[in-house]
Amino acid sequence: MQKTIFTLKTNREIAPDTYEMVFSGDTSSITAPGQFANIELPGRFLRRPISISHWTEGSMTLLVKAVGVGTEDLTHSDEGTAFDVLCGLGNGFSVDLIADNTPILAGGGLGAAPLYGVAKKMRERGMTPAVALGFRTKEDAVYLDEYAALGCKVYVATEDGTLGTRGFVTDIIRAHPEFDYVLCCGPLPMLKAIHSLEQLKDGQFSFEARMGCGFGACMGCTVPTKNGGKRVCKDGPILYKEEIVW
Amino acid sequence: MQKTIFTLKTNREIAPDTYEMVFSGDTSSITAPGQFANIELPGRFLRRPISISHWTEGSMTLLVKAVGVGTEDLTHSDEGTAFDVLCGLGNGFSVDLIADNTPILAGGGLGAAPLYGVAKKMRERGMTPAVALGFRTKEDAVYLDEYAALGCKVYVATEDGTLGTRGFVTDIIRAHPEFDYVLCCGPLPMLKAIHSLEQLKDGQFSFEARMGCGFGACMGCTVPTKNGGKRVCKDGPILYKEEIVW
Amino acid sequence: MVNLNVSLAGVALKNPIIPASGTFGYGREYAELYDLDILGSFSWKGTTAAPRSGNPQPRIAETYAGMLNAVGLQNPGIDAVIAEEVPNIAKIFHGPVIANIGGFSIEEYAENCRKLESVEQVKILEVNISCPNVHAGGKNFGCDPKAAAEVTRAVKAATSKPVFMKLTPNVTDIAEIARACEEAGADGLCLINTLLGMRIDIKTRRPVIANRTGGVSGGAVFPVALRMVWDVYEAVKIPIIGCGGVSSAADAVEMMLAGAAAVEVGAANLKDPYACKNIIEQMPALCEKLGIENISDLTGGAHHG
Amino acid sequence: MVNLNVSLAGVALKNPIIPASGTFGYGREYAELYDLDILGSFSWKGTTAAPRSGNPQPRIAETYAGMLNAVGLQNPGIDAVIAEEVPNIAKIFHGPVIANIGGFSIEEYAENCRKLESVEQVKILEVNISCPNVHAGGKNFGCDPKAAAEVTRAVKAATSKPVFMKLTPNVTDIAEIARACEEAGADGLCLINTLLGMRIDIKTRRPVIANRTGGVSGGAVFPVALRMVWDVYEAVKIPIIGCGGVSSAADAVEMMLAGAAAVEVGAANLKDPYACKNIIEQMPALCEKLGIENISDLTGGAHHG
Repeated sequence: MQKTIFTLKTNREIAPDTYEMVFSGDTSSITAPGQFANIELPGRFLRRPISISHWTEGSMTLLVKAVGVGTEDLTHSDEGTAFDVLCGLGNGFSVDLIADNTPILAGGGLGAAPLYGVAKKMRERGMTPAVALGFRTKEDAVYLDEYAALGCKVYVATEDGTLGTRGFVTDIIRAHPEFDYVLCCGPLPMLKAIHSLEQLKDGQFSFEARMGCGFGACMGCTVPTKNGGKRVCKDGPILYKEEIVW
Repeated sequence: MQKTIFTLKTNREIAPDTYEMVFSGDTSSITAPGQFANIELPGRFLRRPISISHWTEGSMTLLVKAVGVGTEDLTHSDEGTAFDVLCGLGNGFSVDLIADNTPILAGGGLGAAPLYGVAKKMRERGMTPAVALGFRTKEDAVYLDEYAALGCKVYVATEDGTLGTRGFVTDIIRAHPEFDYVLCCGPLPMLKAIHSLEQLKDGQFSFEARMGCGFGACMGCTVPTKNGGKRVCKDGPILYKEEIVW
Repeated sequence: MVNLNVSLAGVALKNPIIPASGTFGYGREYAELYDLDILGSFSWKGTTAAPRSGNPQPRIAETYAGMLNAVGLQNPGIDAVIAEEVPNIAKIFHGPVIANIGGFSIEEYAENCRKLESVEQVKILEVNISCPNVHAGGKNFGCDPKAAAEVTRAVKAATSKPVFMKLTPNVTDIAEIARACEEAGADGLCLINTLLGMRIDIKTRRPVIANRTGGVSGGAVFPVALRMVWDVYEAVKIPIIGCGGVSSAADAVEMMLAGAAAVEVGAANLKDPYACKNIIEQMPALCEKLGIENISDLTGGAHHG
Repeated sequence: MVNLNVSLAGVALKNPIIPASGTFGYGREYAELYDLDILGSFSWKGTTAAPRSGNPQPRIAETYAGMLNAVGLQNPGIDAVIAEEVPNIAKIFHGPVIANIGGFSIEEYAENCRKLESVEQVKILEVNISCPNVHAGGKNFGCDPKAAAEVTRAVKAATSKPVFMKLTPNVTDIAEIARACEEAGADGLCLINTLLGMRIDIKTRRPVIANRTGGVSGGAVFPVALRMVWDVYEAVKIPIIGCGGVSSAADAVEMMLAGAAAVEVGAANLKDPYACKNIIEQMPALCEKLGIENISDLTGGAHHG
């Protein structure tokens, strides 16, 4: 973890109320995809934890949806605005652990963001990521072109069938029994549904929680697991299939 | 009173920790010199009441000394910053009332600011204002050139004698028995000392107080007078010699 | 089309937004800024039997997300208010007025309310029991269930108007005080009054406020007020006016969901004189977004379900 | 050269800044960020006899200038703390440690303290009495002077270490509780614990926090904490650790002027993990500006003169 200043370079609305925000700053604290940044906002007491989509040495890209007062402030910020950020928080996804498996990256809504960082890491290792992305409807879809440009095999599902197959990412995974490992991020019901798929030997699940600090001090985000209480911010946000309790 | 947005045009340090801040905005609510603006600052609950020095149709000039967290924020603001301002507050000085007298404008420290607005009004009416300005020391002196350029007769006193006569504005006034009326603004001890001068038939005294609202609603700034409690923000900030109780 | 009407002990309000006592004077200053008839009601400045000049200066200090005040119940006295303010209120506001009443003895409370009996515009009496009882060593009426009940009974005997007791939050168990007032006949409750607080000037090393302590108000107290409104809603059947740190339409909705039938807006008026106007104007859109047809349905909504 | 040394019931601290219990765990997370030996002390996470998994999610909500938390005393239990955390603390912090102790019965408080008797680094026991008494219908020990005194006596009988009772602010008269603890033999007091509050989600119409209520901390509570420290300083002779919303060196000085011998910094650590480090680094310059040679001279400075 590092406390540092990030400056908003570009802010682009890529779907309704959904913004791709690119920040410049020191990203040396980021060690794995799926980690998050905890961003201080003027006039708000709590920082806002946002999953990191991808990063370079000097820049960090976040996908942010305006769902509350904090994320509204953030997404409506002007380019050039400086933010106090706790960066490189959480354990992140492990690409090493998928080596001997046939993995699929499964994202729901903005769950597509951190998985893009995973896909990039996999490509660097010569793997061809298979990606299942689920959205409510076509206009909510994000990063399809980015995944394609990366050379991923992309499957899309929408609840209303306006894009790809009608249904959920679980339908896609079920349709491809060869996938025996998952790295996923999305709403709790989706994670739960994926967790129940018998074809999956193991997998990495990214969780969300209301956080007090974001670095493991306050126990505000602790969730029960088979290995005892775990802090989503510090022991997570990635939990492993066998330890998760619902 | 009017609630409006003012934008900081220029911000110039004219003495240690003392800034001349020029704002652009709608000044139509300002009806008299000695009125004040109540400025909202990001992250501070209470607005900061600042005496208006002078104004034109589209711009307002304030002299602000950084004495607390709020005034520090304000004086360190960048040009171009927009502020939510309650403008044209308070009764202000009355130039009409000095007609039949031989008045002197007496300012201590930043008390020089609102009196400059008075001097401008007097010049517009063809009068030649006599101005007594007191400062702790030479480097604290402000607006001497501005008063001179306006064609005022300026007397200066400093406590340490580094500029003008050594002493206080009261010494200047005593040295000129012809002055029988005062318009003054400055620290409480100075106002009190001036109030006790027997040569003064009458006068207008500008008061300060910690304010809750600035527009007469909360009674936070009420002070006792011979005519009952008066709200410095609404019935003042100008009180008249005969009504003042110390 | 959202219906903003609410009712307080039989008194109909066109909307639940009420400027809180002590932040709105007797309406004069705000009437210069906007048409007060948009308000559900307004609660006038705490009024006592005798005129009071209030506390020495300074009376105000800033806090994080709030302010301290120790005005000391400055007011012209009930007779002057009836003679000079009431006729003016008739000109600037035509809805139901809430008369906030202070007192330093049970007799004073009763007498002040008796004098308002014939004042038509006053539809609700809001009895501030966060005052020291001069006959009980200055012990605060609002901190003792027995004293709170005594004031309630005395006031109810002196008036035919609905009586709302305004409770102090500076107690161990506000629900106990609330129950005591209800059992003594109160028609409703208003909470919370300010939290007791202070600030010290680190340069002079003296309390900032001449009275040393003052009342904390503003957003800082909102979660405490919300919790107390919830607890009191669970404890009594009479209507509650929720008060404490409400600064937005969303805050007002949250306060109603906790159990408030109407909402008083206090310190927010001092920071922005148009606060109540803005909240009232933003309320219909917020209600539509939340799927609310009748705002009165919100009251206590977080308790059921 | 400013002397920052203070003393708490005979325990020497190199400076008065102490991370508050519940915001600093057992030091591990912060030890990764800075050298903990700059701290005057630190108060470890509230520890109970049995391990506790704490409350369900969510446990956190935001408020104006503060936050709500309902962690529910999650901790590994006193035996695990002594076995696993104490040896690690020995590696990361070499000053006096304050052990914050929770309990649900008088016996549990005493037993927890007894187990710490032989733990060298623990120089002060901070007894959190804002816990429900399972033998008294869950009534909070800290809300009743008799119960507070009973806990104090039991703990004092079980340990030779200085005992500081941590008081809840959710009472009518905190000075009364403080006096009861002093008379029962407390060596010092720590106040305030969090203010009881809540938030409601206006979309789901349910309390944001699963536990419904939580404790409010952060700048919002600072003026309330300051007032209570003042009142308690007037009521007792034993030293006070001031706690509640302190976010800057100036806040810490203000808290000491109100009567605090040392100052705990809580929620500020969660917003900025370097908060205590920054306050400690800024303190000498602030003291020089204020003409303070020995910071301990500040304690109660606003009461005299």
